Amino acid sequence: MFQFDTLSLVFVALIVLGAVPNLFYSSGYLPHIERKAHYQLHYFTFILSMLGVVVSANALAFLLFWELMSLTSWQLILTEAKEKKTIDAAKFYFIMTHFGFVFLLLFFLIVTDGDLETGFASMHGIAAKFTYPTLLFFFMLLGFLSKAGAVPLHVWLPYAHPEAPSPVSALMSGVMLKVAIYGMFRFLFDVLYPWPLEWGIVILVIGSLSSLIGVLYALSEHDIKALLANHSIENIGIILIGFGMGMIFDSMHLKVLSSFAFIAALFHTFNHMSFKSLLFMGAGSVLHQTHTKNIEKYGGLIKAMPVTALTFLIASVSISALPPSNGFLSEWMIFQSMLGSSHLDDTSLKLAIPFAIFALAMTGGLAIACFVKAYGITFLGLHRSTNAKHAHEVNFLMRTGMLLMTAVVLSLMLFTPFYIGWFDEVLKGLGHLSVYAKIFPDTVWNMHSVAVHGGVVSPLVLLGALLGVTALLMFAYKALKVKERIHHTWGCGYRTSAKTQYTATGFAGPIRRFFNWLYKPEEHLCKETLAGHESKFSSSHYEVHVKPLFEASLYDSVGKAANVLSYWVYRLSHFEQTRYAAMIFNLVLTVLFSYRIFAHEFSWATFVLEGVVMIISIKVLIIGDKK
Amino acid sequence: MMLALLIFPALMMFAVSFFKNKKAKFLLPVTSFVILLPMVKLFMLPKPYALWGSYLVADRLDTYVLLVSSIVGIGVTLALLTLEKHVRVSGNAYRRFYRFFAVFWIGLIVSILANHMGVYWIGLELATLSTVYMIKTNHTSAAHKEAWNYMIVGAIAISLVLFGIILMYASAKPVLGEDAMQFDLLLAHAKEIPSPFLFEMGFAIATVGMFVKMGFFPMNLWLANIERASFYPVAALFSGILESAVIIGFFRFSKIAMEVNYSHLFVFVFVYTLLTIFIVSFLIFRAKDFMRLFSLSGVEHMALIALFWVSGGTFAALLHFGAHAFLKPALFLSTGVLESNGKYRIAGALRGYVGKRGTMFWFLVSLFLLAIISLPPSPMFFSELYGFGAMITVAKESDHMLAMIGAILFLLILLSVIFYRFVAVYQSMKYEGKEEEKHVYTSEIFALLLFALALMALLLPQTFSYLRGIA
Amino acid sequence: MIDFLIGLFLASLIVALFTSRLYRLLFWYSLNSLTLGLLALFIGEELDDKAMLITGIATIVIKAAGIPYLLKYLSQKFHLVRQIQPEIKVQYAIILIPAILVFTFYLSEPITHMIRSGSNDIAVSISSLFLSLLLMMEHKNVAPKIIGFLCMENALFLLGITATDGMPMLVELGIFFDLLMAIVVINLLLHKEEANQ
Amino acid sequence: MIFYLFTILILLLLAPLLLSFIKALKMYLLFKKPVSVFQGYRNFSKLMQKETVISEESSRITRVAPFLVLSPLLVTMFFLPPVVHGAFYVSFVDAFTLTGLISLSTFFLMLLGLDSASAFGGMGSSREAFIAALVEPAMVLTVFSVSMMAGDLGVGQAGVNLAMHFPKAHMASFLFAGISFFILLIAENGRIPVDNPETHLELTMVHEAMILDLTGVYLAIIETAASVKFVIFASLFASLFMPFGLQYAAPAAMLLFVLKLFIIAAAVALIEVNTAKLRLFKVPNLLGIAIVFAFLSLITFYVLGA
Repeated sequence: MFQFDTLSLVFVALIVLGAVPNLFYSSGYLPHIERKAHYQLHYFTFILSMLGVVVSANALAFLLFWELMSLTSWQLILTEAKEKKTIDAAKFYFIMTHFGFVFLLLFFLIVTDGDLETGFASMHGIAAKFTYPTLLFFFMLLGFLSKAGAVPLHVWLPYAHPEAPSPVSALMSGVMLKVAIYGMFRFLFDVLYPWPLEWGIVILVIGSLSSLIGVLYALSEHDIKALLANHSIENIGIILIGFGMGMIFDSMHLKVLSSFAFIAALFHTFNHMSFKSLLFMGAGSVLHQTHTKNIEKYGGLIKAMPVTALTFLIASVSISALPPSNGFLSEWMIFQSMLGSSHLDDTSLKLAIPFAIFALAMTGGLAIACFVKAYGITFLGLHRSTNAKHAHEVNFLMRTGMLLMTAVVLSLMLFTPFYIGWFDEVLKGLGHLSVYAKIFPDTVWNMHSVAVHGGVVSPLVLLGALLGVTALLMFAYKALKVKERIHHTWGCGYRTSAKTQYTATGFAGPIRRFFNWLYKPEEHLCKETLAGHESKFSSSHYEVHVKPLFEASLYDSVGKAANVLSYWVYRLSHFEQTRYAAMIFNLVLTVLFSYRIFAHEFSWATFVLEGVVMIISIKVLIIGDKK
Repeated sequence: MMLALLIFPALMMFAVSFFKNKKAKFLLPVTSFVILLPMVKLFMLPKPYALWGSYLVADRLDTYVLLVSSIVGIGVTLALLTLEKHVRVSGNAYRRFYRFFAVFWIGLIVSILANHMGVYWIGLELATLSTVYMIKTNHTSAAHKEAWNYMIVGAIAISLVLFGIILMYASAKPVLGEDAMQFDLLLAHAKEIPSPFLFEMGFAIATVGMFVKMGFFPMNLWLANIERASFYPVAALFSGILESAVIIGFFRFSKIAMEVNYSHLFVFVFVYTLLTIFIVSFLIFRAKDFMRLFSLSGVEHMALIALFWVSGGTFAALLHFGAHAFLKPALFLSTGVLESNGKYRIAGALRGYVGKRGTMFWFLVSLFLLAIISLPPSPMFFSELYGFGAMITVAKESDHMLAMIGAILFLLILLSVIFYRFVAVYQSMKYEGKEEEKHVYTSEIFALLLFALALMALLLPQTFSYLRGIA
Repeated sequence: MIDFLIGLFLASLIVALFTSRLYRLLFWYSLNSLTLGLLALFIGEELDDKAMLITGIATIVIKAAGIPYLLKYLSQKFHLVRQIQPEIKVQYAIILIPAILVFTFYLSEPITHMIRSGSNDIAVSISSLFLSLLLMMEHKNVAPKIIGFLCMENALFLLGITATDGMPMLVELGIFFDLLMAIVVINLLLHKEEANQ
Repeated sequence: MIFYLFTILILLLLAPLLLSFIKALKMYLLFKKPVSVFQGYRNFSKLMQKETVISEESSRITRVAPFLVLSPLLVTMFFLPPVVHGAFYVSFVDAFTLTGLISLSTFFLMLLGLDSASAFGGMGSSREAFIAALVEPAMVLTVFSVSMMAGDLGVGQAGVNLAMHFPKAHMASFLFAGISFFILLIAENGRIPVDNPETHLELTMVHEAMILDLTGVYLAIIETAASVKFVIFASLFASLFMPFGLQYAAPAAMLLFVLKLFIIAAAVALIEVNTAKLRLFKVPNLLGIAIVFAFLSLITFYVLGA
């Protein structure tokens, strides 16, 4: 029923690390929830079910907990179902996760020969005997990626996560997505092991796309939680890039590099858990103070809520992969493994991988831009609304939650070797080479890439150096005893007010304009001009909305198709009201005919004859002639 | 002896239903509560247990079905106590209802316990005809029209079933002579049937009859219309009991057909059910009121049960059957309550139930709603897992594996269309619309509780082992 | 002789398809049942099977005489519509009926080798099943539908008698019982109809 | 070790000089009276004496950010390739780390811009973010391909390797990488045609806009940071793309290196004189060219065989 090997334990640790600070936070958040019993019941069931998924040892248990996880998270989204938006988001989320479940179910049924109590260990043999392993791979992929929110199954994320109460969105985005990653580790290694090269490439491509698309839509968001949700898509993409590299190396028999890449993926999984939870908590506190998710209504909150601001800053640095943060380290590892691609002896692949590198680098750059926006507009400058003006620091429990999560982030930064060693254990458990000795050959100070002539980074030294130099400079500044004067912002002499500062929309403006072909934004500009002047106007309002491309193209059309289909089915099925006898008549005719033809002896002539006869009799008896 | 014991409560009910005085009104429910006891007694007895020669033989399968049906019957009776609080019903009609309920019950017992095709058919016919009148207890022209409709269609279906039975009989007669109508003997000698084709023809016709009666393609909506037109307990009886009588017949026939030629049977049923579920899922996608929604989903589940059964997932089929037999009546009864305050409006239908009873009510109803789309820990979750498992095993053995897996995927997609619709309905019931004071009666709560308990009982390991034993 | 009766049975059914008057329809139905009964008697005394004889007599008494009379009585009592125009055009019907016959014979071709009394009986009974369905579907009013249903019953009996040399007694009696039950229910339904009006 | 520290010191001292040298050269070419080459130092000392005005709209960030802008760059100085043979150098730090450090300083610079609630700051940060986002991939790809040619991912080591045995086989890709890196040098340091450091016209403001509200010491720090950044890029270019002269004796090598820096500065100046400032939305085209060249160099490298 349950198993506790290293992989499971590592993910248990991940869930615990994610959940414990969240417990504090959510208990601090609880007073602001109306349906407390409902909330808490589902909240704890949710955490337990996630634990259940990662420790379950047979398909039945796995599916049970998996579905329980979806169910509870769905109910949690509905905790504060006030407006239509929330309800639709919840519905969308649930159908998407069920869609994934369908494929998972098929996958499991096939690899267990229909007997779901069989453990994961014995699945490998059955899967090996199956004729179409790629089919299995795609079933599994669809199943897990629809939960992890990778392109093109990512559309639900920016809707569902923001609508949940903040602790829950922290859990969902930080932890639940990782459970899907666990699933990929578990079943790709235990069940589908020898991977063809194509699989790795597929995952790599999906990863690159997700990372780019995620960050691009994050940039165009005004809803802070949706912004963070989009960043989850991006980070899942980064994890998948590492994962894909690992698979590619493995199928090219570069075992060392593959272990390295997988470790990088795992490391980034942990990092994303930590800083994304922290960011959602911060966003939650801000939301909780200002009662709006619209980033344009914030501003200057750093003065009111210093703790939130500090933790949010740390998380932002980390998620933007800036040295010496943990986010930087994991992305560094992923980069190094990609640079290791120069060892591949497959030129076309070699030429392809730089594009992935490009995608990752681009993502990094855009992520920085996006978090400058998120942090700057939210916490810096002047308050843009009265709510923001009257905001103050959140209560003790919530603060504790955030600080604990910050501690997790920092620990990931400071004790990298320890964590790496752990992940190394995991890979050993999964039958891969152990590369810890190669990553930290002599001391724990320097972190080596395992590629030949690979780069080296020494996180702690970097950290020390940065802190030292900064401290030195500040000390010097203090020593100078500079005269200081407080005065209004000059701003070329214009009067600075909340109105004159840059908005988030404006900040993302250049980038949005550059990617116009992708966004296809709909812009609303209304302007009260004075006496028909073009330039002089009393008031003007500009806002821009971006509808994700995939949703506009893929999902809407599916919905339309379903509608049309159901309409026709509906019309057809109403013949029975008047013509039931005729219908049964034709039905019996068809059945007998088919039995006669297929069950007794088959000949095309009779088959065609049947067709003709059936058509005639349906026309005559059911449809009848036009009135 | 045992048979008399089984029939007795029904006969008593029949007799009591002629008393004109007030007492009858309380006597009738009491008598109908009694029906459970002999069932339990029967359940305890060693199997197989011959009740009446080789005509009525109780084995594990049909005692299980009978037990389930009787529990449903009790639930329905509980709900009937407060029928007149919700709808206008004269005492006379009330008694008549019970009278025909008694007849119905007798027919049901006969058909379920039958070990003989002919006897099975007689029982079925009896049950069908009696339900025709139950529909009529509602004095509306719609009900009247539907009753006629049901009379005719039901008659056709039933006749088809008999026709098939006779053909099968004819096919087996050269081997077994007069006993060719006994299920167990047929099953034993299925391989020796001289003309499999004749048998299959008979099976096909009989199956079409039964499927039409269960509302499969092409007759998807007639049950819905009937249940809409009649009182909600009738709907509950239909979905909970009558269909179980039909499906058990299908179980028995298909068991024999498996022996005769498995691949033909499987292809036939698979195509038929797939077609049905395709139509039904998109009808559900558009369904606008509870009755239609639930009866359509009933059709869907019946199709699934048939599919599981023919693909060898006996356990899955029976579990699913039990779960459905408890869930669907429960939903129909609650529909009665929901519609009695605030008509067919879905939005906000579950809101405004305050107080202990109210809370319990909406909680139970949402449980049922989520259980019917097989979310854990509903029994349907497990039954569907096992059922699809069985289908996959069949698929892997068949020589068109890819096509089969594709078909199963398609089936799952259709099911998720239904899933989507139900989620939407549930959400709009619970979270949309406006809040207004509504009330619900204790007896209904008890009925729902009974069903909930029965569902939990299905999840017990003992039940699982018992059902596994039936296969 | 038997073949002649079977032919008559089929013929009466086919003629019934074209009638546009209720009483005529009833008459054809009773003729149909009569032939069925006679068929039962003949086969019965051929295989001297008591059960079969009883069936035959019962058929003649109940179906050929009783039910038509009862229906006629009911139709007079409740003023049912006597003018029943077939919905399906005659031209179509002319094509359909032979098509059905051909099809059923084609259908029963593979089983010629097995049962003693030959597959034609099965073919005929299946076709009569289809014909009675046709009868049901070509009329809108209730009464002809009921008769169609009764014809279907007859087709069953024909199958039972010819193809299988009689079903177990119990079953046949049960079927009769259900038939009567059906009539009772129909009666009740008609009653209600009056009550509503 | 001595040389190591000495080099860093030299570079630090050279930093303002280079910038003002560019300015002077430009003015000379435009037939204006050139400013003194030492203008940079003068500005610095002047700013150090002035009192600091701190905007009351701004927050703690303004007091911390300047230091955080400068310090990553100072740290970067320690990772540059050596200029003298046999001198100590940090061999292993790779391109991604360097880019990261530079981005870190940019990150805080942008926050600084947003902190003083002025419209200009926001505008500057927004534009800077835009440009930085496009620079990052080109940067990574370029340095990646160079270190491929050098056969080591560590920048320092790469510089040495290139100097020791120049990859003649890969002349083409080397050239492409050089071009793209030079474009990056211009873009990152906000020179024409990407940005114009002299004027305060709204159209041209990227870097200047962000620091519009800084005065005194803070401004001095930021200016220093800018010059240091330029020096870093210049010396990287010098030791990666002009890899010769390392084998000479210490003073000669050092002089040669400084000469290289001035040549680069002159090149920048010439470009500034001869091109007009690009519109903001034309800048991506330029960076696009850089990215394309980076790709080209990598691909040619692979195709010609590593």
